[in-house]
Amino acid sequence: MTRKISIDPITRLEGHGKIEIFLNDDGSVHDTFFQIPELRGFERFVMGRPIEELPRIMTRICGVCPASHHMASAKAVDGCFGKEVPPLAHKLRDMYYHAHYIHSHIAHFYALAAPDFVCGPDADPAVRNILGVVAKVGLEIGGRVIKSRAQAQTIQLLLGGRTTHLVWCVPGGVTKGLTKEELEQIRPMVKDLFDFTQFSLALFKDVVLSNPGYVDLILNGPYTLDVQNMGLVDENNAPNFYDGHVRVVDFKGKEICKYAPENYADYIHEHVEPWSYLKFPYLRKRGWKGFVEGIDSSLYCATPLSRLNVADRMATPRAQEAYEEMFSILGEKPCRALMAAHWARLVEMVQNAEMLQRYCDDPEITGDRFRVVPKQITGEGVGIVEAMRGTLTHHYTCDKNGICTSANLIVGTTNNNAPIHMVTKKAAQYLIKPGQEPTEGILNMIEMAFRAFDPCYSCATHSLPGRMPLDVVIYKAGEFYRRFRRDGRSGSGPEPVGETTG
Amino acid sequence: MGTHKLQIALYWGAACGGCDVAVLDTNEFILDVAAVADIRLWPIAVDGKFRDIEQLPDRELDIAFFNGAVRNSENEQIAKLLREKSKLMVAVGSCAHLGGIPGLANLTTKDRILSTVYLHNPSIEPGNQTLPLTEWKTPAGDVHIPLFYRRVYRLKDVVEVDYFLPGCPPAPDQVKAAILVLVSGNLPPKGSVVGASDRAVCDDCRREKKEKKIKRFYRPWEIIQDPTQCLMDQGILCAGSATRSGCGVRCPNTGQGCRGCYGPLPNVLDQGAKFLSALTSIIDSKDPREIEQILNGIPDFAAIAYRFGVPASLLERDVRL
Amino acid sequence: MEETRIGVYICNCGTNIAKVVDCEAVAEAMGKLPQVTVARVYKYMCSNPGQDMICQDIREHGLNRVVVAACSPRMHERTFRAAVQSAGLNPYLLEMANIREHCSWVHEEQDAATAKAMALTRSAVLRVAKHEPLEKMSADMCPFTLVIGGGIAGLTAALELADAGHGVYLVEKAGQLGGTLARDDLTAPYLDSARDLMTERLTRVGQNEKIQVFLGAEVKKLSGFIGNFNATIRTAAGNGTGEERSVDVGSVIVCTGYQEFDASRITHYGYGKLPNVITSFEFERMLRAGRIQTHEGRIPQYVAIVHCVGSRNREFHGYCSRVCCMTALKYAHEIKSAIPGVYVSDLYIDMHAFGKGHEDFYRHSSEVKTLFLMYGKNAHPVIRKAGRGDDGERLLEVNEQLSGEVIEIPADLVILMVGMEARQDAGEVARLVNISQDKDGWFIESHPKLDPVATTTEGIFIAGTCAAPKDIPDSVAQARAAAARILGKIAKEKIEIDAVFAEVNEDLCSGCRVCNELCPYSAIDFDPVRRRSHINSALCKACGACGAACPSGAIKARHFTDQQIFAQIEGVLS
Amino acid sequence: MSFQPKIVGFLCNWCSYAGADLAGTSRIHYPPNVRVIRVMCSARIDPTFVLKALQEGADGVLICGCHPGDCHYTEGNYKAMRRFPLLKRMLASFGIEDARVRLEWVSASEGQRFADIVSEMTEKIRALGPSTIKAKLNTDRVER
Repeated sequence: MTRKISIDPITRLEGHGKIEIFLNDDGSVHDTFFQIPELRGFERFVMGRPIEELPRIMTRICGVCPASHHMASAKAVDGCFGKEVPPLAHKLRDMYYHAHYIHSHIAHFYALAAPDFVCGPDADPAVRNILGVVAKVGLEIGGRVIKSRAQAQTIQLLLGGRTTHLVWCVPGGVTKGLTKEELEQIRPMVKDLFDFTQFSLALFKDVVLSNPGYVDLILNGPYTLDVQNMGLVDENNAPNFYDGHVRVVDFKGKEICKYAPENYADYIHEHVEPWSYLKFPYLRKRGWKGFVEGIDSSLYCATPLSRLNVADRMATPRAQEAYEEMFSILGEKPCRALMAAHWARLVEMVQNAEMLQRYCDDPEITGDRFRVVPKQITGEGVGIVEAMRGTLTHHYTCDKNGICTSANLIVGTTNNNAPIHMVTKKAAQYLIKPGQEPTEGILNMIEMAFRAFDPCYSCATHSLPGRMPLDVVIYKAGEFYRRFRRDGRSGSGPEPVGETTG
Repeated sequence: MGTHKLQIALYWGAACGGCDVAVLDTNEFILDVAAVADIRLWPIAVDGKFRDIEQLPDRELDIAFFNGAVRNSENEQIAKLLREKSKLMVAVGSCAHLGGIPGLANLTTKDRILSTVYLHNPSIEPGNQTLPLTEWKTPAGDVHIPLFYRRVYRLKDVVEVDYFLPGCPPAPDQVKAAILVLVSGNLPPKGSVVGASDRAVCDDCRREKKEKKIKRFYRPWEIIQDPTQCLMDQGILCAGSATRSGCGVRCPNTGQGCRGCYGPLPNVLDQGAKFLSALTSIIDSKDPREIEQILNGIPDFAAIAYRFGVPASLLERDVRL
Repeated sequence: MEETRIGVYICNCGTNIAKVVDCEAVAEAMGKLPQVTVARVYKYMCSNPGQDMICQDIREHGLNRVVVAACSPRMHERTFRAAVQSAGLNPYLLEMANIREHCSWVHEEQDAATAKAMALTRSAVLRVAKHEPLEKMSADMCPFTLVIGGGIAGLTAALELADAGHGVYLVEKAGQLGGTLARDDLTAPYLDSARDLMTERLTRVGQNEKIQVFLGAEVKKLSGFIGNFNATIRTAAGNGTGEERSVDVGSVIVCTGYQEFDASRITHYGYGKLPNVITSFEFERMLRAGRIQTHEGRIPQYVAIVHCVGSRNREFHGYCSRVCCMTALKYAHEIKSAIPGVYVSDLYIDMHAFGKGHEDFYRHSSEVKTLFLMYGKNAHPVIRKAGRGDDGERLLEVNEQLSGEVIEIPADLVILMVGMEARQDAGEVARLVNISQDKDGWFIESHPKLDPVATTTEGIFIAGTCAAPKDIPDSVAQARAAAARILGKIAKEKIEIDAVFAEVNEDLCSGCRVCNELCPYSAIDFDPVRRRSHINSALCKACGACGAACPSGAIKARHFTDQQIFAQIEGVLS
Repeated sequence: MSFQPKIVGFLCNWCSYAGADLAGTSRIHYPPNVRVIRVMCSARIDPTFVLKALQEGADGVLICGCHPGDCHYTEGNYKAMRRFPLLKRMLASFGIEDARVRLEWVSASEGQRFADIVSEMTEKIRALGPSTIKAKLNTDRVER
């Protein structure tokens, strides 16, 4: 009779997540399941809707990265209208998207990831959160974090009229342009934000890299996975978040494929397991081989780290410096240490800030050619952008009246579904030793495994100011034996609830 | 633990997280809230918390903020549990208030959703016949996932709700306003909508409105709108006149018609029916054939009239479903 | 908030309702409904004892709502409103359920009819519970009247009002007054001269300074409401341009008259082709000219008069034109007195002689040897050219109904008795003054029997042949009736405005302006500064269009509120 | 006994209600399935009323107004004419059969026509069977 440990809940962006750990009698891990218990069915209920409405509907897949879905959807819809979009519209959308990246990366790094490093993975849970971070680094910096995130949101507001769930993109461009006045408001914020990205890199070095324990945890902990990498790149194979080709590179650095959005279905397929609502994408040409690592594995990650892994260079100079420094310290490229994703985020943020700078200096940016009335409905389109937490694909078809006849989605998190399932098991096997009882700290380190992937899982686990509730129940020979609880309340550590008779 | 502090819980059902981001977007205000309240649960506390929450005495929590629709058995169980343990239950955001975007699923069926997502799409594993199951036996043991319901429900369809904070997502300023009202102690009548106006979006929209007569409806991509004139006057569908204000006129100010996320006005039973009545009344034609033709400019009206509230409409769902 | 106490009263209407609907069962079921204090059945609710019963209950049981399940509210709503009012209840706290016209008279099956009667009554009970007391308002009554049409009816109405000392604007399209009567010679049955009737009217109108006559004029626009209309009168000057004049009036009398049926629409009498086949109006002209002759100028020896040309006939007009029979007899008389020895034959379907003195006139005509021949509705006389040796120029072949024989009669002159029809421009007039027309184009009265000169639009009256074919005495009677109605209102000086109208709750109005264009009476105006819409209750006619359209639920249609109608829906379905 | 449809009739006061009264005074018999609610004008009929009736369990809804061009309020019936087609399209999206909701013009003089419309509509809906809306909404409350 096996014992069962539930880490329940964790959540993903679209909903909730859950980890089941089954132990053998000797206390070693028998098996684990990472489950997504939620489905909403956007792919179906957008059918029959006017295709131009989809960018305004699909944003509701995710309220943390609505812009990713809005942009991917808008580009798929552009496809349905023969891609008639003026260049200025693409510039404005890309500009917006960089601001969105910065807002999201700040939230993730400071509120969600930093506590593990700034405070320490097994620090008192009561202080292991953003408040703890602020306490450590000082109120002034804390204030600066909040201000910077607010600035990134304000830039989006000025450009697209909304932050969460924007309605800005239409077939033929965007509904409003950028006025000179708005640009002048944005300019100083962009400068602040660039400085902030430099500050964040410095902070990461001080706090993390100066601590051998962390470096060891990142490089040699249970957090490595031998699977392939996916990311969107421009013609120079530099990361591009809004547009480009999807490049897949194996963990030894060899390019497996590089495809245009239109051809995604020739390269990616999705496997279904009966125990989760979330599908498991894999490289089509290699076929579904199960949850296995290795150079031949058909599984891949799509994380900030993956994006830098598949890139040959960054698109901007200061980002390039940060990129080179990161890989030289990590010692390998591609890097397989999932934790490095946190660092990669900060490197990406530099490129985001530099790109914003470029657009501010672009004389055309305040022009009025941001919108045309499309002349034709061509009926099919695929839109791919890099969501903060993975390559995001929207694929639509519509009839001659522009009514949606089909929609297919592969969202960022889905790409990482299999790797998360695997790394969780790996971490559990590494951390839960026969005969040892798992501590709260151990459970947190298991969470850290998937926290590396996605701000959404992370926000589940380092919420503000409370924390993710956790419940670990251990059964011995089918009988209740011992239990660790941690609820959302600040200040409560693990507390044994004592023996009961099964 | 501050015993005088308000005990607050937040939870999300079938939602996108945007409501939580709206809370984050109140920036420093969050710290003020943390100062006066213990946040006992974060939105994503799910059945792992069951035993903990069950062990709380009833009405131990002062306010439960629930965002998201009720799409599956887990959403409903937690809603019921939080209701039991909380003095006040607040439906936050369009999904909890009206069913929201997920509610559009009430115009199709569970079977169609499952078949589109898992069986018939361009990227599904060839020949796949597997569908997710609520219970699955593995060599290691049984694993479970919640039951995906036939249709979507509003929060108030499964538990008693004290207050509604509308919006997709609620405007951060309105989140502030509502929280201040609720913690202030002098509460509005039970069942009230908080953090919204009693007048329609038009009241706050600064576009010039003329006497309305419409000869043609345009789809958003068919016309470059004049940012100074009422969108309806230009033949662009805008639900602003049938929708509570409070959002800050976000969409019309961006050049897009309102889609009604703040829900119906106080005296209105069915938002979509009222919107329909208003916009058809101003059609400028007495010829049935011409009227039909003008209406062709509004395909799929049901999903526009009830973009955020199919489950809140009088009919609630496709009757064939 | 006082407790709601409803009295429900089910009328047997003799056996009209009771024979199909089990009224006792309905009363019993209603008695069980919450808020219902008493539920009674009575033989005739509209009778005095019936009304007294209600009033007594109101006092004794302190009822504050009343439901009467009986006939159509269009019949007796006023009656019962007055009744409850007399007992001190606001008249709008009454609701009727129509279990006669909509139930007992149209259903046979007892159980089904009773079930339906219960549903209708229940819905009235649920509705009345949501009723609110409403107060009537009042406005000034402008003593001036606009009379449209200067025929016998218009002239008479104008004189009636002017003689009472009130100003009249008399608008005539034609260049002179008199209308169609001015074209007639003598009048039936007393054979006095139409000229004399006319001159009397015309001179008196001419002399009365209270009457302002507009000739060759038209009413272009009419706005406002009873007691407070404003009319724009356009007079065509010689060169056709013409000037407009705006006048304030309290009431309008429409006396636009009729037009004659166009005989050429009927081919088989050869009108328009055969020179000696003429219409009654053409013959009338001969009479006034004083010489009856054929096209060739000969004195006819054989004259045939054919009735019901275009009347009482599915193809053209189904109705009887009412005056033709007597006019035909009048012609027989005038022809006989003008041409000694002339043969007059009168071809009729039925001889309608129902008016005062008409039957005597008919008998007298037969005594002076007019040949009456009855033809069948669907077998009209056939006109043929006479052969050599026949008398007269034409032969009319008639399948004579009384003798059952086919009879041929000679004729040098054939007179077609053409009937009256609604004027071509009747539609325009109807829209102008906002009244309705029936299927034949005649203006519809507010009630055919009880309110024949009023229309469904308060302050607008109709008189004479614009409402239906009628003879001079009836037209004159209607004109005086309309004038009397108006004099009554003028005497009161104030007019009551119905308490049922729409109103805007400005706390909910967002100024979207959806309602602005919807009001046919321009009762809704928009305040651009406060950005709110407002309804002028005096102009509002309570159609409720704005209430249904208001997307904010800010407009309330009083006495037809959403809540009241939802209650009814629930009632009929529960 | 065979299925007796419940049909809610919304009739304008001046033409259609008078027409129904005329059917009564002329003793023209028709099925007892329509329960009439009187409004002053077909323009008062808010689509909400129709949805409400269906939600409350009506098997059909009949809307009657004056013939076009003959409205007591000159143009009220055109408002009904404009609302109706979009309402029908919307009802179709909710799976409601075409025959359940009807708009007809009945004048004060058309008692026979009113009776014929009621008879015909009653037959059509009887053939369709009962509306399942109310039942299903009730089921939704207990079965997910």
